[in-house]
Amino acid sequence: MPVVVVDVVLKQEISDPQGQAVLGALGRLGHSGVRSVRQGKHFVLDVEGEPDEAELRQIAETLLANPVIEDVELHLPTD
Amino acid sequence: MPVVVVDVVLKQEISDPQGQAVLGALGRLGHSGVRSVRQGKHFVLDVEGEPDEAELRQIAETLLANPVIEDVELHLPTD
Amino acid sequence: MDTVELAAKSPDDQQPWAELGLKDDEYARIREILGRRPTTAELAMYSVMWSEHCSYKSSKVHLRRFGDLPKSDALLVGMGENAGVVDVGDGWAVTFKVESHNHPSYVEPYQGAATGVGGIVRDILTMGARPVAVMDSLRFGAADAPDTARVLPGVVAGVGGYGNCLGLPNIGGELLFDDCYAGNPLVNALCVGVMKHADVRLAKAEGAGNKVVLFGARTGGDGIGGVSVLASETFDDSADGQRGPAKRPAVQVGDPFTEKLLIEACLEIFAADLVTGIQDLGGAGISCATSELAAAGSGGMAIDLDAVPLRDSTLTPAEILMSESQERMCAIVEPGKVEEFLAVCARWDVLATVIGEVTDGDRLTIDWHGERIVDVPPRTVALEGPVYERPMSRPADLDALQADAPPSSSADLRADWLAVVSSPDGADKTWVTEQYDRYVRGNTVLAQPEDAGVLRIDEQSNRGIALALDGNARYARLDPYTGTQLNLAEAYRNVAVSGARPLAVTNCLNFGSPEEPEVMWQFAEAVRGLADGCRALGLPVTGGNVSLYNQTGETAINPTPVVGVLGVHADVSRRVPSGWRAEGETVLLLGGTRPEFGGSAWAAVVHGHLGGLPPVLDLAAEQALAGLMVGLAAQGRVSSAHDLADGGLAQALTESALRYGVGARLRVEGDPTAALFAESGARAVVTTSQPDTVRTAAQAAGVPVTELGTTGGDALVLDGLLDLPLAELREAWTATLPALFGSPELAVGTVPAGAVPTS
Amino acid sequence: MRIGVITFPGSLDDVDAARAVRLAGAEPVPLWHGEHDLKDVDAVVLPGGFSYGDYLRAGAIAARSPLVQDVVAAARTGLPVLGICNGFQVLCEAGLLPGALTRNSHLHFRNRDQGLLVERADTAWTSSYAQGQTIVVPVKNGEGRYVAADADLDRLEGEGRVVVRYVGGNPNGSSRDIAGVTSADGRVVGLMPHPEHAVEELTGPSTDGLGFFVSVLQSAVAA
Ligand SMILES: Nc1ncnc2c1ncn2[C@@H]1O[C@H](COP(=O)(O)OP(=O)(O)O)[C@@H](O)[C@H]1O
Ligand SMILES: [Mg+2]
Repeated sequence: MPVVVVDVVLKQEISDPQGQAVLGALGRLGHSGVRSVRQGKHFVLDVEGEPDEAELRQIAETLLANPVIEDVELHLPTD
Repeated sequence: MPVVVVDVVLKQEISDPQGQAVLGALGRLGHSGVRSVRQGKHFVLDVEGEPDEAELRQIAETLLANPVIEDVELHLPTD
Repeated sequence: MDTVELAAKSPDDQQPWAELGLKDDEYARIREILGRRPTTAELAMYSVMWSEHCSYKSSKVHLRRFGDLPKSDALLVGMGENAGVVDVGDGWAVTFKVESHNHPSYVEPYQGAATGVGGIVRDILTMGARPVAVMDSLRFGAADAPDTARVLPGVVAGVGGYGNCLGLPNIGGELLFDDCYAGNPLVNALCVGVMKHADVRLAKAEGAGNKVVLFGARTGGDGIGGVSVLASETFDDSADGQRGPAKRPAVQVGDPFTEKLLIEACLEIFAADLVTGIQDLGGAGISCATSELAAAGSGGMAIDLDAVPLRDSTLTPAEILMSESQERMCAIVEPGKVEEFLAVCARWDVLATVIGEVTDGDRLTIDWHGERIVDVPPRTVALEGPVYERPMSRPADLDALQADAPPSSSADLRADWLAVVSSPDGADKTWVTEQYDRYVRGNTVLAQPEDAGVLRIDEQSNRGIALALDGNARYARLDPYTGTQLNLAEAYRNVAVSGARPLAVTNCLNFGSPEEPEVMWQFAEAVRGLADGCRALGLPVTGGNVSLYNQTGETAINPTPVVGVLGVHADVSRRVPSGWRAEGETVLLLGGTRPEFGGSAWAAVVHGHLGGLPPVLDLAAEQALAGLMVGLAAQGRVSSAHDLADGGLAQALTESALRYGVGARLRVEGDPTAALFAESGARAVVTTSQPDTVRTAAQAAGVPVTELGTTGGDALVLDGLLDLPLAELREAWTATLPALFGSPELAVGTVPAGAVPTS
Repeated sequence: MRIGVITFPGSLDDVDAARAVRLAGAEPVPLWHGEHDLKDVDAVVLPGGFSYGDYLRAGAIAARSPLVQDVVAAARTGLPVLGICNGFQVLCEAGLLPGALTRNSHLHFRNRDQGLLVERADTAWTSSYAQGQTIVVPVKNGEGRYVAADADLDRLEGEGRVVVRYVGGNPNGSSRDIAGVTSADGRVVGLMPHPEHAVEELTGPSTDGLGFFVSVLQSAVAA
């Protein structure tokens, strides 16, 4: 079954305390090479038949993400 | 700066209530083509210099995920 | 596929009974019961149901002491059901129980703790009650140990995440630290539920032809073997020297949202009288629910395993039987009511499926793809498991430990005071408790940091209940018999100082390996102590839980008997809080103080010392104090009351003063170290504007009274001894836990994917 | 007066909201998320809780339920609507109120008794307070941090649409200490703190929360 991945991250201008906490933890553990971290959500959708890009984009942009604060990346299966 | 992406998802055999809830909502909204949804975490790391795969994998598997229930996918920059 | 037919024909097939945790004689007994070798599915069932966790094989002979206690009029349903039920008056009944989820919380702190809460809530729901509150009693290794920073934030987030999402206020608990819990944190969760007398339900399958309905979440691969592996076996050191779970990491994942729907659906089902029996699915899943329901009834049961809705279609029948997927229940429903039952479930979006029926035989049979894979007498699975009289011996080091009396004099009272109240055990617990919703449902009258949680159960009459959980393991280490009674006494006192009349007891006994004779002795002594204490106080034990194998290698945890006491308030508006609000009130100490430092917080914090004997137990004095407190509360004679326990008077005064920022000018008599830090029982500090009335009542009750001074000002002043500005005291008391655990960095990874600790 | 209280799967404080409505002197009317039936109520409360487990995002799934569509339509013609905590999240997700609520900055669920400054005492839900009054009500959330783009925040402030602001400490890192906002017409109000938990001396830190429910009664009488 085709697998569609949707990644959702907070917009740049919205502060991301989860990402900052990860960054802080990395620093404390001595991983100083990491300069910034953003934390978002990752959805893996199994779709039936040929994925309908328009429909999936609508799902991603209106349901899986809140456009007021989040950006979305849609990854359709590449074959 | 190189960007490394880490996706953390629950192992297949572990139940994913979030994914179930999203699937239910999609069904109610008439998107019946989606057969299953798994929801995970998505981390975007900016690293300085050449990413050290071993170090990043260790970070992913010990800090960002609990390998008892979660799987990790590490995406190094491909250039 | 292994079937009954096949098993009869191939008696000599090798079976992995040892790997499943069965001993050779246990396996032999199964063969004897069945008159043949068990099928794979039967072997799975027996192995989980005969595990320590489900069968209580090491503890049963001792727990009988609780059953031998005199009958209590308050007890509507006693031990042996999912939870005991107590009559609290006006036709109201209350059910409560505490249960452990220790090992899973070490492996996956968030989900371990979350599913611990979910499990005990289902036990309460099963009795026909609406769950109305939770409590949690937690133990971790040293507060500054790195692994504690890994485990504690996840456990707290898990307790909160699940309970908050269910809409159950968290009204109290405990948080204590000790090196002995480094590889064995304890997560004990309590749930309390309320119903009318007529609504009590039992876990019993009656009436041939009645349907067996499985409802709630789908069955998946989580927690398979959890009962026999996670909950009962100790963790071995693996080859690389890393400690970790020795067997398959069978962790369950909780879905509190589904459980919330399950609760609402069940309550509608109860209200419409749609079930004749009901059982939750916890440890051992379908194996446990079907065999227990059938064993408690008079007939048999036939199950079609193909009907079980699965999340994972690759599960084998044995795995389906053992799965510990959460948020599932099993009900016995008359055929004519099935349709309505399913309709209620549908309205709440709860999946419900008929999986079998009650039969008039005396066998539990289970079919898979048209073949019989289980055919057993259910009692042999659920009730007639092995029972061991394990060898016991008094710990070899106990005499030396008891002879090693602690120091008894403080070199610097002020420094010691600050050290005790700022130690992780003594410090303000707000950082933890504010992660719990204490307001939801609008009936919380008192919650943390009060001595007892108090709930209103009837909005018209103001009838209510009080609950406290206590488990001092230092006392129990020094003397498990007396220490357990001291824990009972403390929980009893906590309930009484709130103004409630103590009514019933639950307990969770957390110990090391029962295969160690010294641990077994500690366990037996603890049970004997609790039984004797309950007899003396006239309280029934309504139920509880045993958690064994809490040990790392050879080293067991300190014996940790956590005791819960339930009390009743005729009118919760008369409840007595622990904080001082008003200036100019008289501060009285009720009860007598002896120079007792064995197992005290002061000895541990200031001297790193554990030794000597715990405080003397005086249950008559406890009863006198409790009677006095209940009377004073009912008549509105005291404006605050706080029980004295760990940390003695210093700790109690600190908490009462800082609650609302009201100080006091006080003086103590006698040896100041004993006055401030001794942990003699049967004591409480009260404030009142009617000191003469209180004094007279205390004299009548035979309770010693000492006037300590008067509330007011912004410092705690002990004449001639010390002067502690409240600001300084507050800083010392509140800074500890946030400094240890408050950094957002420690929250990273505490909440796994799929869980939401939010809203 | 009849005030509807919506129950979603996972609503928790619906019993509390109904009690508060009753104590304020109105009749609470239970409303079910899945039905297109507002039962002719005079106002609606969306209570706290974890609708649909708050999976995906707090309030996101509930905002797409049949009844919320009706609430949105009715609000556009002036029906007073109050969203408390999860209800506030639902109203933001449904587009009735601006902004969004995200994970608390300290990453923990936090329950405490919270000071609030009433900045607007002329909405349907706050008219019984005095402007500038400080009240104490419980706050309890894990995703209560109010966020919006800076320009949007400036605009909201400029239009005076901040109804209540945290005082004496910000419990969740909310932008500009915002605890609650209103629609332009003052009929729809959302806030993270829980006024329904501060309606009785016995069970709340104060009775300051009752004013929200009394206000809507008064505004209905006046209307
Ligand atoms: N320490 C104890 N004191 C009293 N009763 C106990 C104790 N431990 C277990 N029990 C009782 O034994 C029965 C079986 O316990 P358990 O298997 O934990 O129940 P469940 O599976 O419903 O949680 C219950 O009635 C429980 O209350
Ligand atoms: Mg049970």
